[in-house]
Amino acid sequence: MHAAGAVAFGAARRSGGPLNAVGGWWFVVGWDDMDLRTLVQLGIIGFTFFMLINASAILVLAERKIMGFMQQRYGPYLVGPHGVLQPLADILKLLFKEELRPKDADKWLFTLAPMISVTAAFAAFATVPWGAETTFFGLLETPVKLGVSDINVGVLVVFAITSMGVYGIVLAGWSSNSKYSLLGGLRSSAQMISYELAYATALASVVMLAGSLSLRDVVDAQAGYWWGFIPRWYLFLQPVGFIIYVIAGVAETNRAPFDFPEAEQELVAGYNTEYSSVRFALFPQAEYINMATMSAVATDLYLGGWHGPFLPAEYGWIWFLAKVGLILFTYIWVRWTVPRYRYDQLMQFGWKWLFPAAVLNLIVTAALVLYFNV
Amino acid sequence: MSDTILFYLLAGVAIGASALVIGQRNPMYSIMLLITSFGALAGLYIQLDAPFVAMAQIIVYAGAIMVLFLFVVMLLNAPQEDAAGWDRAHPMRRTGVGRFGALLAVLLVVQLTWALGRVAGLDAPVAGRGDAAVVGSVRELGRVLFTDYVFAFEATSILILAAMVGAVLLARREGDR
Amino acid sequence: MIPLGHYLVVSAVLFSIGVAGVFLRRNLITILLSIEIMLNAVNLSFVAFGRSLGTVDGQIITFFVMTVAAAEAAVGLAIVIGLFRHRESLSPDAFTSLKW
Amino acid sequence: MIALIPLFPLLGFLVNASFGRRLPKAVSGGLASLAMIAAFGVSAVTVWQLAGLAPAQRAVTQTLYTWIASGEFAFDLTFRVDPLSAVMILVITGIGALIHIYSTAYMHEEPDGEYARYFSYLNLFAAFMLVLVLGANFLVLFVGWEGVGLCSYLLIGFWYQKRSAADAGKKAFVVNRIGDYAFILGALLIAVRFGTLDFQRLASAVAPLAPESMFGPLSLATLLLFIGATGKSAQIPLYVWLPDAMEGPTPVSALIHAATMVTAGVYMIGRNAVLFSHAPETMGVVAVIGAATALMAGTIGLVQNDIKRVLAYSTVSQLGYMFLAMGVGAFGAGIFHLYTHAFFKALLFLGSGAVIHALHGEQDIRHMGGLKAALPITYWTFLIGSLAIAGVPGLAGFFSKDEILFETFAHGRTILWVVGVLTSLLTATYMFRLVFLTFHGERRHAAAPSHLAPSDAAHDSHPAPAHHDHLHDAPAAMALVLVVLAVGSVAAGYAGVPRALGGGNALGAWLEPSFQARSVTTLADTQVVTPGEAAEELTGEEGLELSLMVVSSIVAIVGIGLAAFIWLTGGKRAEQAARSFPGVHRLLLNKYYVDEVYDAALVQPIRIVSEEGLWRGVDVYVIDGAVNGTASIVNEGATLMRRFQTGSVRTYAGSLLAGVVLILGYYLWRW
Repeated sequence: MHAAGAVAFGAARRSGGPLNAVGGWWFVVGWDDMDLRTLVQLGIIGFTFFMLINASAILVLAERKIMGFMQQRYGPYLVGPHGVLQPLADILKLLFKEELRPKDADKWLFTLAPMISVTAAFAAFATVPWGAETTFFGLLETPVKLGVSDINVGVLVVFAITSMGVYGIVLAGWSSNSKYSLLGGLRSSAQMISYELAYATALASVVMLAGSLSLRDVVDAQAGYWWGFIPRWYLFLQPVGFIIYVIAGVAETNRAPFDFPEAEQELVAGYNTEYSSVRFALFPQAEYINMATMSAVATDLYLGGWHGPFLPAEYGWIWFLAKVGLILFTYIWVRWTVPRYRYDQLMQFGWKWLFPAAVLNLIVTAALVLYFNV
Repeated sequence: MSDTILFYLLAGVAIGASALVIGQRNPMYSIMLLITSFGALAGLYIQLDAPFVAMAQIIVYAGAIMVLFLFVVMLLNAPQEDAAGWDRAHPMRRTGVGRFGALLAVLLVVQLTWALGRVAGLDAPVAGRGDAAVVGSVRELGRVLFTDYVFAFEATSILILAAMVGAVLLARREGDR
Repeated sequence: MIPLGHYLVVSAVLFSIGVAGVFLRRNLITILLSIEIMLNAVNLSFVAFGRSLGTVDGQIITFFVMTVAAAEAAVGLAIVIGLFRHRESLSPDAFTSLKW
Repeated sequence: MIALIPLFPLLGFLVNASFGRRLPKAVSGGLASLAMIAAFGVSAVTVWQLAGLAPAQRAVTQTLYTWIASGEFAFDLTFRVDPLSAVMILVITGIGALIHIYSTAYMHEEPDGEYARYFSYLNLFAAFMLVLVLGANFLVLFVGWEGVGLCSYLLIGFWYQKRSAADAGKKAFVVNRIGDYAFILGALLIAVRFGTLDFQRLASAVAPLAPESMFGPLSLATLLLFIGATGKSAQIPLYVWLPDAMEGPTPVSALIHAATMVTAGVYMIGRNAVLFSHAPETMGVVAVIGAATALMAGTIGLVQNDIKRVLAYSTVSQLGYMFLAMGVGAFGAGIFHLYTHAFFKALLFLGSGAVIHALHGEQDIRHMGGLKAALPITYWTFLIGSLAIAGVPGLAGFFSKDEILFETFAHGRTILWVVGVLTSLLTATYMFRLVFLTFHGERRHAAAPSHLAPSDAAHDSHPAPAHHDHLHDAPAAMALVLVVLAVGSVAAGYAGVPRALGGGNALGAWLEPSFQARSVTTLADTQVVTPGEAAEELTGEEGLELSLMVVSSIVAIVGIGLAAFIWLTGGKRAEQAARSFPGVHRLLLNKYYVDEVYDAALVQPIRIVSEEGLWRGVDVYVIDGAVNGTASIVNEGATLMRRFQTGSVRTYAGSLLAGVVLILGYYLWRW
């Protein structure tokens, strides 16, 4: 009943938000291990949630800073030292805005849409492990896994929930009953469906190599080194797969150069044209969380997760964060470097190049696994 | 215990959502409700130690097929049920076949439940036989799928291909080539 | 534990709901949705039976049903689009030219 | 590993069949030949590994997958290499490869598309033949069996624009069908009787039984199988297709006659040696039929004028020899002859092909002669082939043929032995008639291009080249093949030098395990006469063997001398011989009127019955009447039902559902 547990955890995570695991453990010393485990588990969940919430804020800042840097300017500078508190200011501003809703908009779906996308974004992280098993320096008898949950079809769960994210955007586009939004919604649905294929195929080849659908197993399959110095990351076995994954990831998160649902120059702001205030805020938050999830999954699948030199397993999560940060930086970098495609080009690329390449990669991987069982 | 509660919860959601799907005039809502019902079904699958099927359910049905429906609804942009004047005049109005069909459906469910009630051995716990770890394992699934059912698998792939070609051909406007 | 019969009853109810939907709704898209409901009801009973037999065959048949459902949805929706283009209506009663 | 052997030609076929017409000749032809050579390499390796094993367990089996499984009655798609099939695959791939190479030159005037088509068929042919000999049970064998039939049809009718070629193809196909029908029946009978179609299991199931004293089910099954064999390898009564098979390109004839196809029947009997040796009745029939065919074909061959037809009839009679050997239980000898025959018959056909090639499609030996000087390579190789087939001591044919005769005599079938000797006399004679008329004497052929030649001589005139102005010997590829085969037909015999000449009869010993049931350790308790035991018994009688050899060598020499006496001295004596026995000559010239008899006895009645009775009677009145009646009834009914059809889908669905509910309710009520 692992998976059912995942559902329960999914519920529990939303409740156990504010509880902070790192600060949380010393006043519970003396409890028997079971309750302690539960508490620690809840703590981990809460911490993950907390980090995800922060991720969006941090990423907004990072994005604006890096953009500024790349465009020979400072970026936000006024709020706080070097504008560090800028995201806070943004959030406050958005909170105080009035909530507008077009008269002909579909009441329910208009409200539902942002919730769906942000919920999906959070839930997608449910099965992404971000650290090795640890006993918190001997606090627990039996080690606990760092990560919300670990179920035997974790990869699929991530994929499934990500594919749910589409609805947020599509519904937003449809319900706000405006041409730009509708076009944005249509585009995003088409785009996401197209790129999910390549995405899933890339995932499949890694799964094939690891021989398990559980992300934790995949990560642990990448422990150790070849010839003592090359880490056994699937990046080196699956370079093509990695590239495909990253590209498809960019498309999945609707970021430049694939940001068609919200192509400012073409459709004012795409599916979220009609949105304002908190409802509006949820969309970018969902987008940034999705980025984080994408990067985390990429790290787990291709970059060996928390495995890395110099650090004991206890501190593996540092490696994890570092790798995720690297990928995120690449995302931002790409966004401010590469111009947007044309829509037909996007479809051409997705169907005629990316997907065939992914399938080919899959076949080759299958052959390798079959004959050389690498 | 928690299993039982979860089961009734999920079953209730599934049935209720499905009922609303057909009680709904706006296809957009119907689709969303159907997705909900699929989610509940996925939960039931997980309870039946079939996590892979559950995920496939969400990915394929909710993630792909329903998006397709959504896409079509948005494309045609004809949300409400339309009843053109001439088709009001049509002999086959909903009052006729519709109610009759609904009645039949009720009859059907009564019959089915009655039959199920009379079959012995249905009150045995569903997870009685077989090892959950085996039944739920993707490995086992793949093994069976690609050994015993490989022919059906290939046939299905051909079916999909045919469907794809057919869909493209049908949806293409006369004008464009 | 939940008995097998419960799942079957759920499946039966779902199926009938789908059937009723085919007759009550007058919108081709909703009718297709009802068909999907029926298919899912069948899937549920397949998986339940498979579990109670302790084999994975039920799940595998479910995959095939899903595939068929996907194909059916694709073709069906394509037809719906074609019909809608043909005459601006989605009501099944609008298309009675099978008569000839 | 084993599966690779037929796979290579199959790949060649696929490639050539799919994009052959876009490939240049060099590529498509080269590809096909390469595929065959690769197959030969693989089979050589396989055989080598096989030889490494102890004689007892020399059988490598590879099961690809279970084909049919119903209850405990399961057939696998299984390949098995044992000594017998080892010899066969070597012959098929080896000779086949040579013929492919030869064809690259021979068919060179064909347009690219045709060229590729030709080679694809050739490859497919080889592939099916390999499946046939590698198959470990009747089903797999039957796949190859039918496939070979198909390919022979395709290749004989290769120049389908030509009526005669197309007809010949059809004839081959139909005649084979008759045989195949009997074959299926036999196989089914065996399956029903023994519950298995696997040769080894079958053998071990049969071996304990006592040989059937009178005509029993085993005899019936074997007899049916033998009828199938007569169809495939052209024995009385189903040999008629083979001579017409000459319509195909010459290399094809070589392939059909030497390496593949016709040897299938012999192989099949050898494969079921245990089965057959338990059915003495059938064995008798086989032997008699074989001998009769040998003699008859020999006599016909004596008077034919088409160079390829003569060779065709010689093939028929040589096959007769093989069946004779099989019939007397000398399976090893039969296979041995098959193997040697493959060499020199391929050689002869390819040689004749070279002649025809040189003469721009001339096939009538009355228009040849004096080619010795013009085509030295062809001449000498052809001569070697003829010597070999005539059974001149020291060449391949000698050993195998003598072993057969010796076994026949040793098994006390004296009459058959006489027939055999007579046939070998005939063989020598007509072969050398061919040689003399073709290569010696003065040139009788007009240097005119082929389209002036008689119609039946226009066969190979498709590649009709205008640019050949003077006679030229075979081009390099062909010449090479001829020489190789010539060497082969000299050396091949030494694989089975009989004990009498101090040889160990290596081939016989090698093949021995294939002819007995494996699981059964000793066959002592049964009276089965396997060649192994035969050899044991007969080691004392080497004197007899030697004397028989002397006899047959003398016979061969006499035959050659006779031929020289009649035809080397300008055809006078031949003509007066023909004049002195006009009836006989006409009879032979018309091949005993067999085709006519068949036509009158079978084809015409069938045609009449089907036209007058079935078509004009049954079809028109009964069937058409029924059909029209049904149609009209349906029509009436439809006009009635029409009003029920509203065209509204949901009405239909509703009625359907109503039906479901009603039926369900009915059963619930009954239950």
